[in-house]
Amino acid sequence: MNYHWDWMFFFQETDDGLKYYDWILSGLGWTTAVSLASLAVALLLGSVLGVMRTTPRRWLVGLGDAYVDVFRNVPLIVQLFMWFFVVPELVPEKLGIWMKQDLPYIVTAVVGLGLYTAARIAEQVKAGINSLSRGQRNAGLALGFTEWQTYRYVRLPMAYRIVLPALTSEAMNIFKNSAVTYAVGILELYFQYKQIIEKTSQVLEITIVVTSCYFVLAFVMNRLLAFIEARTRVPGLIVGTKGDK
Amino acid sequence: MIEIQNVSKWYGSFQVLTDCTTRVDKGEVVVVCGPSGSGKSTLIKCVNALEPFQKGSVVVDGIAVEDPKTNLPKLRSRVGMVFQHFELFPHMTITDNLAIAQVKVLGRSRDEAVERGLKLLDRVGLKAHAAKFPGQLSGGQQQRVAIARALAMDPICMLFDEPTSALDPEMINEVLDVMVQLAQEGMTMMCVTHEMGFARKVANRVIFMDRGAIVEDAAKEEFFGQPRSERAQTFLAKILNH
Amino acid sequence: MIEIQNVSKWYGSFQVLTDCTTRVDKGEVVVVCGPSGSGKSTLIKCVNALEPFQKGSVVVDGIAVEDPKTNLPKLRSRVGMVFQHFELFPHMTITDNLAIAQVKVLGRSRDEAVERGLKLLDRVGLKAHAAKFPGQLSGGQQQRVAIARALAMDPICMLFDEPTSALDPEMINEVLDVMVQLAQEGMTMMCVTHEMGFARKVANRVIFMDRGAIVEDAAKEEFFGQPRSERAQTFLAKILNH
Amino acid sequence: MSDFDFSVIAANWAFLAEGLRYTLQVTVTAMVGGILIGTLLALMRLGSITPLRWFAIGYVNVFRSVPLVQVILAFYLILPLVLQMITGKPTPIGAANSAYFTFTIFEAAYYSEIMRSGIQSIPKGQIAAGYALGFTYGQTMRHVVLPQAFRNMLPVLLTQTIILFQDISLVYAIGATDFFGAADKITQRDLRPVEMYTTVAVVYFIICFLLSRLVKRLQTRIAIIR
Amino acid sequence: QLTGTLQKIKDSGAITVGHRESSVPFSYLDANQKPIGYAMDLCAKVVDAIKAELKLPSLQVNYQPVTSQNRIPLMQNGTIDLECGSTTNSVARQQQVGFSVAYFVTSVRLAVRKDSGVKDIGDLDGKPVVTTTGTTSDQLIKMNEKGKTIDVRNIYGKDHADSFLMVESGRAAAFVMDDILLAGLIASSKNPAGFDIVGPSLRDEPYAVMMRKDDAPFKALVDKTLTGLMKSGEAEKLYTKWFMNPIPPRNVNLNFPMSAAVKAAFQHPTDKGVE
Ligand SMILES: Nc1ncnc2c1ncn2[C@@H]1O[C@H](COP(=O)(O)OP(=O)(O)OP(=O)(O)O)[C@@H](O)[C@H]1O
Ligand SMILES: Nc1ncnc2c1ncn2[C@@H]1O[C@H](COP(=O)(O)OP(=O)(O)OP(=O)(O)O)[C@@H](O)[C@H]1O
Ligand SMILES: [Mg+2]
Ligand SMILES: [Mg+2]
Repeated sequence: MNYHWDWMFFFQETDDGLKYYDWILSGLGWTTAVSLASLAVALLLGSVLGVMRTTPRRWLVGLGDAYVDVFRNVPLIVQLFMWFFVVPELVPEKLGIWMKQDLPYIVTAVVGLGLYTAARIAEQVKAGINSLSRGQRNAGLALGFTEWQTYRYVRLPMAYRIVLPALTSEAMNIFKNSAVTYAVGILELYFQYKQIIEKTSQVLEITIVVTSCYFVLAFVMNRLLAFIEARTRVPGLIVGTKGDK
Repeated sequence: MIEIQNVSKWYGSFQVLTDCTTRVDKGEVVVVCGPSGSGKSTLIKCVNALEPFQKGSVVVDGIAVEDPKTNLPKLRSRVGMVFQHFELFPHMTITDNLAIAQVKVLGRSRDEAVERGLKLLDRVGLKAHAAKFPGQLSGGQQQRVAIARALAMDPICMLFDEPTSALDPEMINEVLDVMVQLAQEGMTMMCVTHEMGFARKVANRVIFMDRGAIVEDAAKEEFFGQPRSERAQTFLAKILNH
Repeated sequence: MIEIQNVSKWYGSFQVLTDCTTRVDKGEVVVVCGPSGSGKSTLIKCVNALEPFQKGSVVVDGIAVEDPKTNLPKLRSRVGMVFQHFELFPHMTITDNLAIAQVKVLGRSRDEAVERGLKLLDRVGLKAHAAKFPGQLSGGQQQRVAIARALAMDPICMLFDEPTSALDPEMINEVLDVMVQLAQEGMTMMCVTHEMGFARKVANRVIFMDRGAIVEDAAKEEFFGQPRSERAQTFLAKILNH
Repeated sequence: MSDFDFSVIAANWAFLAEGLRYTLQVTVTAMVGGILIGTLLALMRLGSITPLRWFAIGYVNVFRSVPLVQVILAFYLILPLVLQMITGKPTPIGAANSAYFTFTIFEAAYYSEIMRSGIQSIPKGQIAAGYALGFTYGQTMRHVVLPQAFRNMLPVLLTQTIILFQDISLVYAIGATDFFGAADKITQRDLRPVEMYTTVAVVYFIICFLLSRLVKRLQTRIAIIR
Repeated sequence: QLTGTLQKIKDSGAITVGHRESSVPFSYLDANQKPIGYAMDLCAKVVDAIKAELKLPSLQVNYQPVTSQNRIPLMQNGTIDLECGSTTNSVARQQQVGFSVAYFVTSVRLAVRKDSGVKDIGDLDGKPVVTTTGTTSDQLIKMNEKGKTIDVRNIYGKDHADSFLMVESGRAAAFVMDDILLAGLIASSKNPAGFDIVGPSLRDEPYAVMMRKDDAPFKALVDKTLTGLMKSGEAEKLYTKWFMNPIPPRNVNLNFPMSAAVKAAFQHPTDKGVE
């Protein structure tokens, strides 16, 4: 293969006065910001939905199920496109114009990625709660807890511990999935990747570097959650698998 | 104290309880036995409305549990319950297991709740384990903690659902001893159990259930002397003869 | 038939078996009892090398199981084993549960294997259930199938690891009856169990274990008459007195 | 944008159908191949041979940490080079073929994690029972553990397959024409993005929704057998 | 003695032509998913010349779709031998691959909605301007931002259709891109009369056939063929066919008369790349 290797181009100056490695760093920053913000949205909403789907209320369960069905069954990129291009046309005109002109793009990206991931987290939270014996809820109720208190003090703390390994993969996934938000104009790592390829054509070097960046992000997330897992481990209790190692 | 009147319950078209009627008076100890799947657990859970039922009524201390206006959490907090699988909260220390409901439900201060919890823990002989987690205790110890947890709420009566059937044979007695003591102190108790030794020792009455119905409801002496129904006879023969 | 000599076993630095020595002769029935965690299951699993051990030797029918040259699958196929939780294969019908090892291990034809399996199923009183899956049977029925499955391999001896302790009280006897019959027909048996009624009826010897060591190894009469060690005395008192 | 113009869908339905066929083909291939390789990896990871275990751990962790779209691109570029080294002459394999390979290899990492937890969820007693009957390790896995692990995990495997089905859309990165790629290409040429994406969303939803209902049905059936 | 690509083609008896799938009218798929376009027609002539040169009348021609991201690696690893699309010949790219003489020259300009009131770069101050990620045009915004003192907000579309939609839906005031691509987008839109291409040329970019680097005999053959077509007037006929007439699949007419830059490129063929 007659490929022209050039690792030094990362230190070349670009038109905007920055160096290429600055582009990568800035992309890395946006990727992290979008991912963490989406993760927060997804955890919050996913937990609420997950809890809803385990309550005895039929309509809450139905609502939660419908949400998961819709948001899990359409590819992320299509969902983002819907939020960006289709939704502003469907809402009242004033709101639509505001969404198009004043709403920062990162909000759309975070909402899109967050809502998409929330469906998956809702599945896991539900599975975690359901994997607890029914007796745990009964024990809480028998002590006089309200339904909500059984969630707050008894079921959720255990459910989170149980699904932490699954949440770890989801948190790693969100970094990878954030690559799709370039489609709605976020200048994150994958955007910079494409941009640098276009400008320099040093495809292999940049692919290696960007891949490593994603790898490191996912790895850091993995270690962070492994740390949380270790910190929240209950003495004497063996729960599920011991996470990834 | 507990009045169960004509209670019937269905899962879909499957009837689990058929027209059950009985009562437990203040200070009485009633043992419920019967084959697996006969509805014992379901019946006892109807008492504190952990299971809803479609027909009949259950009155606890003058309050009808099936009444939609009843404050169920409050009612339940006054009825202690002990489960087959202990159901301690695995992520809390023993102390927290004992204290949390006192604080969150009865509104006691944490100090007060811990003090009361530790007193009861001492009573079941486990004071030394207060800082441990449930997973670090044996089954028998966990079940004694579960009893202490229920007692910490100062219940007016106690429900037991096969409290010893998940235990190693050696540990059964340490739990039964606590229950016997409780009975002797005059606690109102309704116990699902197959421990006929326990029934012989402290029960006032024995209820025998089969296929969702109360087949026998007799004084202890009567039941062990000569059960009326054939089904109860064979059942007794089976569980006593080995 | 089974000779266990100075067997010791460690999990890391934790010693689970300490210098265990005993033997089971042809036609003998030996009951193993002792508190939870004392190493009963571990010891019995050493007999067919389901658990490796670091010191000592176990000889079954003249073959040393710890010898690396021993063909373990072959040896195991000649030793029947019954587990606490039945361990039927839930994805196969009862017939397949009975036949598969005969076909895959002993190389019997499927017809032959099914025929032999059904004969034994009949013997444990479950012929009518041949086409069902394990999940459709009660615990007692499953355990009887498990015994039939082991017998179908024409074992030279049988190992039981608490075969009745996961069963509802009502079902214990239906399993014990099968075991008693087996013992009376002269099968060599080593049983971990707390069913002292069974031990009284058919055991030749009783072994009592505590903390990984064999504390008592005595003829039945001797054991029930007056166990030597204090630990065995308190244990017996605990499990008999309720 | 009230004036939706769906004629573009009608005019190009054959192209879209062709893309959908390709998507389904890659999905099925990667599912079957991925589960096979994934099961092998899971066995390696749970086995006692240290080098194989490390290989499996590395394999799974690497592929699970990297965005799929990059893996697709990298494999597409590197695979011909590897083949060239083996065969000694340039061996272009094409985007469409490369996707079969890439997805199988990539999804194997995910399926292997599922199979691993499936295998681990089988009670130890089942394995002991297999050995006690005289089964060898291979026979115990083959007749006792894997059939149960597979059954228990079938819903999860299918759920992963639904994700796989959606992820095939990422082959646009190498220009292969799957369902999404076909839609994208028509959009670029004929410029009806809103109509096109709405249609795509509906089609994906219908297919995935039906699949997930199938998963639910299976789940209840498996619960009954257990 | 043959070398390089010619040798490879002779040995394998086949040539692989890389093409785009939606670069109207250079290289795109028709209703039957066959690659067609102005660049494809030119390349067909090049292939004919190769057949003649190698005396291989039955040379097998394979078509391979490429994207703006993968076209260069695919050229380098031997998947494709010739790329006929809308690839800008730039100095940076010449590090990796070779280019023929230019067969088209595009100018980077602005597409705007007629009702937006934007007539020139100066009107863009403080407004959002869209360009497509991964294409060369966005460099120009940056350069112009620096040069002129106008301050635009850069936004990015995933691809040309997305970017155009941003203008169409009012998210962006203008779309900065190669004028010919803008013309194609406008012609295909629901309301072609609603858009304009405005402003001066921000830069001229030559489109050329891409091939492997440092392969002089092959490049000579390609250049000779293309130059011949330009000199003979055949290239102009092809231009008229694709740029001034209705084209498949929807019979849209781009109506894009030959610019001075293209005329110059035909008169004095050159393979010089832009900076
Ligand atoms: N959620 C449910 N849906 C349908 N049937 C149920 C449900 N819960 C219990 N049942 C059925 O109701 C019957 C009574 O159950 P219950 O648990 O009260 O029996 P039990 O007497 O306590 O038995 P055990 O001794 O096994 O605890 C059983 O046949 C059981 O299968
Ligand atoms: N895999 C293991 N790793 C570490 N310790 C173990 C392991 N398996 C068993 N043990 C320990 O070995 C000891 C003996 O266990 P074993 O299962 O033989 O006891 P047992 O007498 O059969 O008890 P039980 O009546 O509860 O079945 C126990 O203390 C147990 O905790
Ligand atoms: Mg019960
Ligand atoms: Mg044991």
